[in-house]
Amino acid sequence: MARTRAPERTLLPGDEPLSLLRKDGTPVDDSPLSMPDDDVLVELHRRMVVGRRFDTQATALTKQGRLAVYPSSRGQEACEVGAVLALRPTDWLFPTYRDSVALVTRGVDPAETLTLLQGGWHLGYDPYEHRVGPQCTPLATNTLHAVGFAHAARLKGEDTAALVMLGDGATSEGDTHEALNFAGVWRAPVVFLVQNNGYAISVPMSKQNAAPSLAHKGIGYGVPSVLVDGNDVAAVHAVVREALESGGPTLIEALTYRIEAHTNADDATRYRTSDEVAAWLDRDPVDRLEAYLTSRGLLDNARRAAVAAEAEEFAASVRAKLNVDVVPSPDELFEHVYATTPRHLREQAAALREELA
Amino acid sequence: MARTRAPERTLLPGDEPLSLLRKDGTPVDDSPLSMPDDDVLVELHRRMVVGRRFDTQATALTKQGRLAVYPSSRGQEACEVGAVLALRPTDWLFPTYRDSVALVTRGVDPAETLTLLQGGWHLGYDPYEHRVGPQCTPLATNTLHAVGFAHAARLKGEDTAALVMLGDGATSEGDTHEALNFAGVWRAPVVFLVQNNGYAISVPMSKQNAAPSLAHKGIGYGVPSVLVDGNDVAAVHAVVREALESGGPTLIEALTYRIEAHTNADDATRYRTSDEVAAWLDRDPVDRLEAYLTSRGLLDNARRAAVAAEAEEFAASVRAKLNVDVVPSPDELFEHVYATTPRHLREQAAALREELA
Amino acid sequence: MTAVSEQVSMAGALNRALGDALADDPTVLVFGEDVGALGGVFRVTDGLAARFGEQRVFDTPLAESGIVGTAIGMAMNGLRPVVEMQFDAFAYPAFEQITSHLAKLRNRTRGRVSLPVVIRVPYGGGIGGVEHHCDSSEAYYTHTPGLRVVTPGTPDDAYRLLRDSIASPDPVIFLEPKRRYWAKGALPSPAGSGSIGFDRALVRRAGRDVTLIAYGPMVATALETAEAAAEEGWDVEVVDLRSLSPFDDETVCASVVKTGRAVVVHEASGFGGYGAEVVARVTERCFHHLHAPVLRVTGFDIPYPPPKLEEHHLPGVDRILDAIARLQWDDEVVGSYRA
Amino acid sequence: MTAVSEQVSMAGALNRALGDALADDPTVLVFGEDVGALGGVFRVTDGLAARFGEQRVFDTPLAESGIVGTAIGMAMNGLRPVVEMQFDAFAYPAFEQITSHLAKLRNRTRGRVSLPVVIRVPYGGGIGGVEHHCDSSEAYYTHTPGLRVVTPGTPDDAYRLLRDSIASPDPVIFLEPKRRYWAKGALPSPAGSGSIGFDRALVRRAGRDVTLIAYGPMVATALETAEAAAEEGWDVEVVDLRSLSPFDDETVCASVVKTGRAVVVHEASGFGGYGAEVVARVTERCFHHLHAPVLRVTGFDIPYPPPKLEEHHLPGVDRILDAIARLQWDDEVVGSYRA
Ligand SMILES: Cc1ncc(C[n+]2csc(CCOP(=O)(O)OP(=O)(O)O)c2C)c(N)n1
Ligand SMILES: Cc1ncc(C[n+]2csc(CCOP(=O)(O)OP(=O)(O)O)c2C)c(N)n1
Ligand SMILES: [Mg+2]
Ligand SMILES: [Mg+2]
Repeated sequence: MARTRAPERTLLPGDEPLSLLRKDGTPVDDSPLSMPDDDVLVELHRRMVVGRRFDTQATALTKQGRLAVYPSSRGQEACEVGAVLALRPTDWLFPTYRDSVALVTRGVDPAETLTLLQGGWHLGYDPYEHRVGPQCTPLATNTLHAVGFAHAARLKGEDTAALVMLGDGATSEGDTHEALNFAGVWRAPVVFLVQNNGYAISVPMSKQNAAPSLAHKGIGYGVPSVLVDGNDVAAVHAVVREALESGGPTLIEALTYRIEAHTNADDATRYRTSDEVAAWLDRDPVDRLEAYLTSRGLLDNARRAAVAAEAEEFAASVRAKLNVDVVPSPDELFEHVYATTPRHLREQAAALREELA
Repeated sequence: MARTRAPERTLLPGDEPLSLLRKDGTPVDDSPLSMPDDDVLVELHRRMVVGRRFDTQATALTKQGRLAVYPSSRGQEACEVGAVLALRPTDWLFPTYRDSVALVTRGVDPAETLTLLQGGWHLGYDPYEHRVGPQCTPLATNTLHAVGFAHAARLKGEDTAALVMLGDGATSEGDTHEALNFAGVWRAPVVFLVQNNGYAISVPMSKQNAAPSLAHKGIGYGVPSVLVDGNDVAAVHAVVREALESGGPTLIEALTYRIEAHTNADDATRYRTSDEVAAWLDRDPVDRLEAYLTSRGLLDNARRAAVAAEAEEFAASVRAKLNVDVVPSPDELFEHVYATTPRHLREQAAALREELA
Repeated sequence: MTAVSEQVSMAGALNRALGDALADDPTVLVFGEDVGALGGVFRVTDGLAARFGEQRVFDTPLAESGIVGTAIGMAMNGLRPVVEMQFDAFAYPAFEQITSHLAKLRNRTRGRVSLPVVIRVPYGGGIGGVEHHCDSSEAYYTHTPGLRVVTPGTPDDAYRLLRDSIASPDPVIFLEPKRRYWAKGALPSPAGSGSIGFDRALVRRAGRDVTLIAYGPMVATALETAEAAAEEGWDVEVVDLRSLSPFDDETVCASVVKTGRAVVVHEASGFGGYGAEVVARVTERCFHHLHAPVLRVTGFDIPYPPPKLEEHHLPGVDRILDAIARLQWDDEVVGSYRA
Repeated sequence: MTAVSEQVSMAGALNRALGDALADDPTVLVFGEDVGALGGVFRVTDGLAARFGEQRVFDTPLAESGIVGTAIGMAMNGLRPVVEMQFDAFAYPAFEQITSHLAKLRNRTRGRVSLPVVIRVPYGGGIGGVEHHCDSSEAYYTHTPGLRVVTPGTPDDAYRLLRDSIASPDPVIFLEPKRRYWAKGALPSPAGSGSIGFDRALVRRAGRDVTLIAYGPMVATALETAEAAAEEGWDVEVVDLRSLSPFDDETVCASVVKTGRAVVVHEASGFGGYGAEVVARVTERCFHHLHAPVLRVTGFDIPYPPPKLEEHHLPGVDRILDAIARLQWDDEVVGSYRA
């Protein structure tokens, strides 16, 4: 029986999450990770602040009925931003519904990012423009797309890695496991970033999985695995970058927390305490980086204000764009079901046009 | 975030498969397993010999057209017999298409065991009679049935464990992983016995999985895992018994080999060498136990002959039963689709009766 | 036990049915994603975990095949699981367990294994949901022998059908029209709870001229259409199928034979949809009584559209009236609608 | 390049089509369970791994959702995967990937993402296969907008349709009637390979009295029936649908308008089966030309039976003749067949 025996050492995560910055922003002494360059840290900060402002703006838009629904990633900015800024230009991102901040960080137009959640169409952006797959709602299904995409890149001789995002809950779906297995066997250049934010809607980790950590799944597929502090943007950036450059698959579990409810429609008080939320607010990823940057002299009040102003401006532009009511034409219903619209759909389109005339 | 942290030590298998008997039948010196009692060993031998004879008889029946198809478990008797004899009376077995020897070892009538493969009906035996689930063809789906069954037993306060059998290939299906995860979270009394016989039809392990071993999957679910020599019936019996009595889930990978082709319809020369087969014939599970029993004075020529005679007799009874051509009545087509046959099926039954009149 | 006059929403009626079933039968279990503390995303299981405990009403890991597969195992061991798929499209991961095992196991085992499992699926559109949250997947299930497929149109029927489903020895796909979750109605009196018959259709409104065949979310729409049609001089009979499989030929054909005209309505795409079966059956059985072909008013043959366009996709009163108008009232050549 | 007169089996024709597509287009990939060294359990991919190398023709881990899901990712990245599901029922684990992604992604992305994926599915019965190896699952796919569903009835069409499917920018469910794998026929000449049209039905036998609508495994049975019917004085026209979705209304209705009578035949269960759509469409469009209701001859509404009983389940010549006989030749009241 031929058996690829990868060395176990790299396949199991450590007992404690990797980190570079402590909760209070002081640097960890003997981290095996290397601290990103100063300019990267400064950029990570800027994007987290802008991302968070985008996120609160989107939540506000649900209240005004401009968005059908919005799943906030508040509290998860270190993952959303740290991972995306680790992508190389040729890499691809495969996000979920929760990763709107990742999308805008990647450069996707905020209005196009929100098209789905606004109810205008199922997807607003061109995946090929920014190398971002469609935001994926059926849980875990995007993991397989990422593996296929990355394997195809390898077959085509391209240096493209895929970064796929998923939640703690999504790791329970069969597709996640099939994807890890295919990635392991093919040694596909895919990074699985599990944002373990503590809950799958209302279901806590204790009812989701009994492993020592979700990163302990990797060894079962021969996929190297890392556990990282998901509120430490420097650490997330470092591990994702290393994984993307490794040329093979990696499973990363980032420990973080969803500060808001599952979506604006959810009532989180039904399943968790405000104390728990408060404890996590105390581990805020933006505060942490700010403390470090300030101590390093990389952030002062002027810069802070400038970034805040940029975030406000961004939010204003989002509001402006979303307040324009774009209703797609009913004709679009029948387009792109097939490459060429077949006769029965042309007939149905004609009937609808007549009805609306 | 609440997190059940099971101790890692028990969750990872050892580097080498556990065993009690070496290839040549000499006992392993410092095995952590305890050797089954002499009477159990003698019984394991008898059942393996009878099981193997049943298996060759079934293969022969395909040549005579008495069976539609037969997937042989020749070479895997240590798993089929060792695991089944470890079951306690209240335990349940959830077998696959390959586990006919396990079924007859459990006491299922051989003709009823072969009803499926003979083409007479989808299942010949009453699952409740011998506590044996239907032989399962859609790969890995039975793992979930076993978990649900075992969890229900727990809820009902019954001391029933479930033993589910699956192949190396089936571990790649999403259902296997969902089952391990549910079992881990529920601490359900289920034993997953993966008979790693080297191939999923033609696909070798190297294309199926890149983990150090399949037993390394367990830790990702908090499920204790064991790697065992699947041609060492004493060891298989010991680990399965221990797992069944543990009251929680266990993943066992038994390393063995499928001596015959996938089924009688398969041509194994297309994907493997005869040298490989020969090497495994040299590790025969029956020979191994015989050597040990002989050295211990538990097996002599008379006993050997008696067991062989019993096996012949059993084979003869199988032949006799299978040579009776039982064709089910066409009326049965419409029965048991629902608990009570609805009108449209009664009409269809009537139409067919008229047609055949 | 519920009084006949109390007004409850369909979600409330379903909650009541689950609670009563859990109370009446200790083998009933309720599980799925978020059905415990949260009470389900539509609150259908609200309060049940607190009332019956975590052993009987519980959250599972997030895995639909796992939910259905373990439900099958539990049913084999004598329990009656009622599981929830969070939304229609999220039942697809369980398709193999449903099709290859849940539907077939009784037949495969010659009746030795009974699987009294209920799979609750909030289905259909009309609530402004984003993609994958509005599928009408009934045709996948109704084409699978061994499954019962039912869907209520009113709160009282929701209660009745769910109780009947949980009591049924057969596996049931229980489709809940999510856009009707909040519509109110009376609950049946306990005595009347079994009176309709589990697999019988119901004439919701008697009429002479044309039969409107509807189910689930379209029952209310059909009744509205009947009122509108009355103004145009058509006396419309509305049949609520309730049980999509098995199909109640008797009730439906009696109506069509009487009226001589029929329209079947559903939200799902028309092509290969459930309505095709209704057309085919009714035509086979009532051909010589038909003055016009049985027409279908259905969703278009497209993926479910985004919220801003769903109003155009979903059959409404006008579109149904339009179909009625094309039923050859003066025996001219039939037009083909949305062909 | 193949000569027009060469006789090959359908499996051989499919093998040829795959080989030619792999040779013509470097973006074509073939993968699945056992398609490499073994050449597939039906030998349809025989020799391809050796000829094109392990990069282009390869075995995957045993996971159907994984196969389809990774194929989607590969297609997003510019490749044209042709994947095999080993048997019909073993495609069900991939149902979510097929339904929620493969079928919808073009529409969801407003045409920006094209998924030229072909899923080959050996389907149907008639080979004495045990349970789960004989399902006719076409109705699940044909009801899913965005998928093309095709099935060949002859070796030459197998070649042509598979080449067309691989060339198609749309995802295609390619249903291979496994009981016809070994039937021989001529391959099309290269020049004629595109001449039928990818989504056109084909009149396989002209006739005046009644239209027999068939596809896949039933095409041969329909032609046999037509010969037998001729002896009874009926001149039967046989239409081979080829493309189940989209449906070729034009060809089918032209035939039915001409004959005034029609029977649709398939192996799958009748209830909610594909035949219902055919009946409904044809009836909607040709009502006033019909002398009798369009009848269906299908498998019973039961799980696929064991080998020893499958002959009773599968539509055969006699049962089809019987249906033809019930087409109101002297305008008596229609009987309901297998209703
Ligand atoms: C296949 C599937 N099942 C169920 C759902 C409904 N659903 C949407 S989000 C969600 C919870 C996901 O939790 P997690 O993966 O932890 O991601 P998070 O929302 O926390 O980011 C559920 C159950 C879905 N989208 N897809
Ligand atoms: C879901 C599913 N996919 C595919 C198959 C077809 N199939 C039957 S056996 C087999 C190989 C199984 O290999 P393994 O799990 O190692 O078990 P073994 O046959 O070696 O005992 C395959 C692919 C199936 N039965 N079910
Ligand atoms: Mg989460
Ligand atoms: Mg194997």
